[in-house]
Amino acid sequence: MNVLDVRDLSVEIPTETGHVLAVDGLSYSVGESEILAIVGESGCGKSVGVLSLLGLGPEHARVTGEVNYAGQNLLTRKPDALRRVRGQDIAYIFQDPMTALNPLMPVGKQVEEVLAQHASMSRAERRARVVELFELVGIPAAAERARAYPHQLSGGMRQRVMISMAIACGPRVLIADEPTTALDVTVQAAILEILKDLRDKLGMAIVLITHDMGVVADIADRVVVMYAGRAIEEGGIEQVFRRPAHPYTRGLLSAVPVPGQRAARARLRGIPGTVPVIAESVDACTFADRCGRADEACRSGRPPLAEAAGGTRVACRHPETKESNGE
Amino acid sequence: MSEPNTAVAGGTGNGSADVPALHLKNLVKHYATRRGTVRSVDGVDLTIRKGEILGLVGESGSGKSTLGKLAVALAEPTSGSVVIDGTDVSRLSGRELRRRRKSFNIVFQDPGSSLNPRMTVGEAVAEPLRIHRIVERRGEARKVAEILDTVGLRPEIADRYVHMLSGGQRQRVSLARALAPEPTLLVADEPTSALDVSVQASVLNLIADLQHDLGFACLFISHDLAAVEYLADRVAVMYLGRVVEVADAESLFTRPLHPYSEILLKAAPLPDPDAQRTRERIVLGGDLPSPLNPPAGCRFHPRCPIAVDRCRTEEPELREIVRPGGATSSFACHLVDDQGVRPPLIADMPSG
Amino acid sequence: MTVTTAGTARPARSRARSTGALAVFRRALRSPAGLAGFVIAVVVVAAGLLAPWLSPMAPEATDYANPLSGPSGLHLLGTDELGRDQLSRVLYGINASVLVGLASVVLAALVGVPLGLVAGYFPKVDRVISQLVDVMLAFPNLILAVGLAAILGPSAMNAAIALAVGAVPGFVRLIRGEVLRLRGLDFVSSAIAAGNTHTRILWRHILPNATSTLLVQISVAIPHAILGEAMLSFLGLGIRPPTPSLGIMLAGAQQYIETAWWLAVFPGLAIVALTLAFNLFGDALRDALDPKGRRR
Amino acid sequence: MITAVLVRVARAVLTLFLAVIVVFLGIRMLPGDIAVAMLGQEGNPDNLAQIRAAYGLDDPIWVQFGHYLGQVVQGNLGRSSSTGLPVAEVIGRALPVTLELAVLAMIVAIVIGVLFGVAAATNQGRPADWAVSSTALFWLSVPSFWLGMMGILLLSIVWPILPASGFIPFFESPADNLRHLVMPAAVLGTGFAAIIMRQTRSSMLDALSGDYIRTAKAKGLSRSKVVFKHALRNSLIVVITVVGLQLGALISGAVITEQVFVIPGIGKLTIDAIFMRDYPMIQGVVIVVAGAYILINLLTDLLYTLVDPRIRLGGGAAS
Repeated sequence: MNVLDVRDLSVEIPTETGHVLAVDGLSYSVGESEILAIVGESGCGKSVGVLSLLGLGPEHARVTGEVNYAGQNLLTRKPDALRRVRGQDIAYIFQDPMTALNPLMPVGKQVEEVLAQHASMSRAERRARVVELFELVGIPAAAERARAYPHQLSGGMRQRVMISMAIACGPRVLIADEPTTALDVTVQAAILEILKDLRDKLGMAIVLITHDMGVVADIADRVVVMYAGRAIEEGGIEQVFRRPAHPYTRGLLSAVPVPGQRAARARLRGIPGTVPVIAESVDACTFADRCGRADEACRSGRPPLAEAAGGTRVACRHPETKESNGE
Repeated sequence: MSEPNTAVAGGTGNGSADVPALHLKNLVKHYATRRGTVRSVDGVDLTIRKGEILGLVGESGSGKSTLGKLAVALAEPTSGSVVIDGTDVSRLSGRELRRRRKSFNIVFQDPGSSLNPRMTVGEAVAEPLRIHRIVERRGEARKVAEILDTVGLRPEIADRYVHMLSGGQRQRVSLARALAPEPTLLVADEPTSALDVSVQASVLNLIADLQHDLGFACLFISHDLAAVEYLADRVAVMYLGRVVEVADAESLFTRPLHPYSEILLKAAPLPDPDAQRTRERIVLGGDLPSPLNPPAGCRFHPRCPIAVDRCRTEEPELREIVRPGGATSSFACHLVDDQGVRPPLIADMPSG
Repeated sequence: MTVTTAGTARPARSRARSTGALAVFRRALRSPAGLAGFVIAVVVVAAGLLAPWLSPMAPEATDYANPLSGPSGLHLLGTDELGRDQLSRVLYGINASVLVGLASVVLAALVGVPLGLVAGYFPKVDRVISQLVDVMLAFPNLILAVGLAAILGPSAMNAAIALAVGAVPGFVRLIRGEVLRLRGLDFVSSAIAAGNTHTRILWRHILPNATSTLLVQISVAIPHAILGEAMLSFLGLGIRPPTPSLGIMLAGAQQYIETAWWLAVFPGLAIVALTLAFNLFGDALRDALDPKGRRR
Repeated sequence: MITAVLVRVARAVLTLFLAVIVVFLGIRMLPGDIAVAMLGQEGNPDNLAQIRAAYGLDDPIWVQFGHYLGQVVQGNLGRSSSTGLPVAEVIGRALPVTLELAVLAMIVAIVIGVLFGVAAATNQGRPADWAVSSTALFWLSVPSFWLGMMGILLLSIVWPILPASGFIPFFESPADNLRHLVMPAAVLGTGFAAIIMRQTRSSMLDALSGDYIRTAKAKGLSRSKVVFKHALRNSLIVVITVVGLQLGALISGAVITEQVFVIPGIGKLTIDAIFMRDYPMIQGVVIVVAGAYILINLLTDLLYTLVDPRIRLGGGAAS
């Protein structure tokens, strides 16, 4: 059963140099205990997309579409109602745990704040709960750490604090926006383990935003690949990694050197050109200018998401059909 | 400190093929801060042979970037020496150092800040040519166009300012500028980590091609193990200011000797779900200790799953062994024997 | 390990704005407030500079028939106790204010910028310069100017010098901070690695990148200096009578405030127009340099 | 932490010491003979010699300085050359007047400045922001002495509800004291309110765009909690620094405000001393003002350390 169902989400951001269509008709859904990864390069709209779900996107942004949660469209709800959803039903963790925590408030207090907002608990109960939460996410000496300020903790500990804050009220959906990008690999591994562990224990759905295919392979059940504001491929990770159908997905995968394949010394294949900035929804494939197989059809109509041979859904008129390893 | 015997002892000699491109001898860099002394680089011996790419990996706070700056005399070592082509450049100053800078250079991580925003691409590339009087003014424009061509940029770009370029283009300009005086040593400090994945590949390819064509030696600093594996001939692993392992890339990536090397390798997620989910996992407990106050004994012991008492008290020296197949490896670990055998790491430690 | 991502919604394009002084200037002119400020400043400054041609009478000419007369067709802004034409005196006063203001800012920049450059670049010299700046800052700006003007004696030139001395620490601090910031950027390291000399790094790599910040500081310092000049003259420590000065006119107006309001109102409005115009434009410059207004 | 405070205090003392030197030398660099300046051109040679002997003007300059410094340390600032009264005593009488004016003005400035700054920042881009910001910019461009004159014109002459000038000590008549200080304090205070407002607005905007604000919103906190508990507290750190720096400027502002409203404070004392060529008095006033300013800056710095845990606690993980 889908916990969160996003339909045709578009986000338009006004800027000095005209507006930018950051997200263009994005649809996806995530089920209970499922980890959905949204992957893409910088500027593809993946972060803006999830922030806009609960009105946390850029100010003055125009958000259209439907965000269905618990039988209601969140985009049409009033700010007050939305606030009750935030932190309680749908919680976020962000990329940089240094800046995402208030530097002037002890971390324990910052976690207590969520509890004070959404749960009726006494102060003592809240404090006890914070220690419990800290222990759950693997923060040693929890009671003592709760009194620390963010700058006194390491990056990994700070991100654990963020996670404990997010799960404090037992949300049904956790949105993790590049949660490990600012961290070292060894710490990243630990944080990803914690997320998987929490998913298993608490059964929440996780929407994970990342640019790292390795992270996707590690933790996700399904993946949506975004390019220039659109979903261009979607599917279970087995399918997407084994038989990516969109040339861009393929490009992303072959652009990363694969560890252990050194002997082959296969040349990396980057994708020529750069990600375009989209001002308005165009009736064409936005990847056409960087794509080797683009033709007139690609430039004259927006390709719909359709079933591909490999079991993924792809927005491409000329999808790849071979297994990716066979190249 | 024992020296790898592959290095020419003492680093004397001049211009002969045996002189390493870069030889760091017991290099130390301490920074005084308000909170105390940061022991950023704390006794490093490292050699890069001519025409080889040495990958330097380590996490933030390991001192790898400081090492890169020391290697091109952008920072002055607290002690120890930086020998480039037989000359200790760390003690040179003024005119002589500036003259020598022709033969070593550096490219940085952030393409947004590594080029002067008030200079055009052409000026940026021409500057080192002028300083080292490589071409006459008349031939300058042609030379610049030529250099831009080698990094895959069109000559028209010479009139543009940096803010008009994409990240990938900027990094190409940085490479063009750094390689313009044809140095024998290039330090590349995380040159791809600020770039988008699809652009990273082309920059990695470019570095590989340029190195192949121009034959400079390269210290390639990165936290991206896959990139290092792709490019490097040999790899050094740094932890808290010390080099803990140096080996040829093949050996290091297939059979790392130091526990930290192995943990680092296994922590990097593979972009392949089957492999990633079935592989043995080791999650490190604890955090990187502060370089203000590194642990006694082996610096890795508080996080090492197989540490013994000796590790807590006695700091391991870098030892060198010859591995089956003839390759040599250096490592700083008490638990590895002379055959390169060490107890296996315990898998699946509880997280946290 | 910073990887640029779409974490913030700023599109790549806006991050790539040029911060060159000329580009910043042009952007500032594109905002309505900036344009208005610029136009008013140009008009008022021009009116001041063209005072000898624009003013209906000589500023010292006395019309004994009409002392302390209100605004009229003959004297648009009225006359003072000696029957001198206020409009002419205001125009000349603007002239003096602008000249003293500009002179003091130019002087302050000429001294402050090199000191700031050196202090930011050479940590050892910095200790000395920063301590000196601290001592100068120990005297509140205007007290310093008042004291200096008292020591030097009242004159337009001395007022400019006194105001300049007070403005020097601002320039030193600002440029020093900017140099420190720029020094931390990789392109300066890259310039060193290329084999540049210190002089060339300061001159070719650091200074050009500090020009827009300098421009903003100058635009802030000018209205400051104009207000400062008016105050010194008001206290009798600036421009010496009978040279017309807005400050002196206001000081004289105090005596007649109950009977001749125009003497107090018009010179004041002239000062306000002048400073407001520069402030408007300065704000627009600052916004153009840093849209979020993060810098002070 | 304690060493940091001590270093800061030592620096302040050094600065004050250097400031005293500067003032001392500055006065002696005056063109002409001080003794002549004191007595005026009519002084006969005997009197001049007397004065020189009395002020030790014939001694080498370092001896004079050593002597003067010794006196200053004991709180003796010499005697006024125009009235013969001890400088310290005269300043002691004028100081409370200026302090009262400054404190009242500062209260006006902080209340108006912070309030409107927050209002403008939280309404960024809306008409309220525009109105507040434009008013502040306009107010910055108005010379305070002219504002004072306009105040007198409107509130004492056209519509006489407040006295135009003068000062009544607080303990003589609190009500009269306030009536006399309302206008000067408002004139002085609103000028600084404009500065504080602009600073509050920009640091609030900065704080509001911080990642931790997004976190606070994502937690589901109410808007007022986000603004006051998270953004305001962080932006106040910057505001405190500005207020501290502005206190010095406030002293300057008081000089001219006192002149306009004829208030017998430090400012009026300074100007009068300058015109009377009363060098011991000028010297004394400038040293007291500089000392006060250095003290204020020191206190601001220490306050800053107290408010910001990043400075207070230091240590922790390197990041």
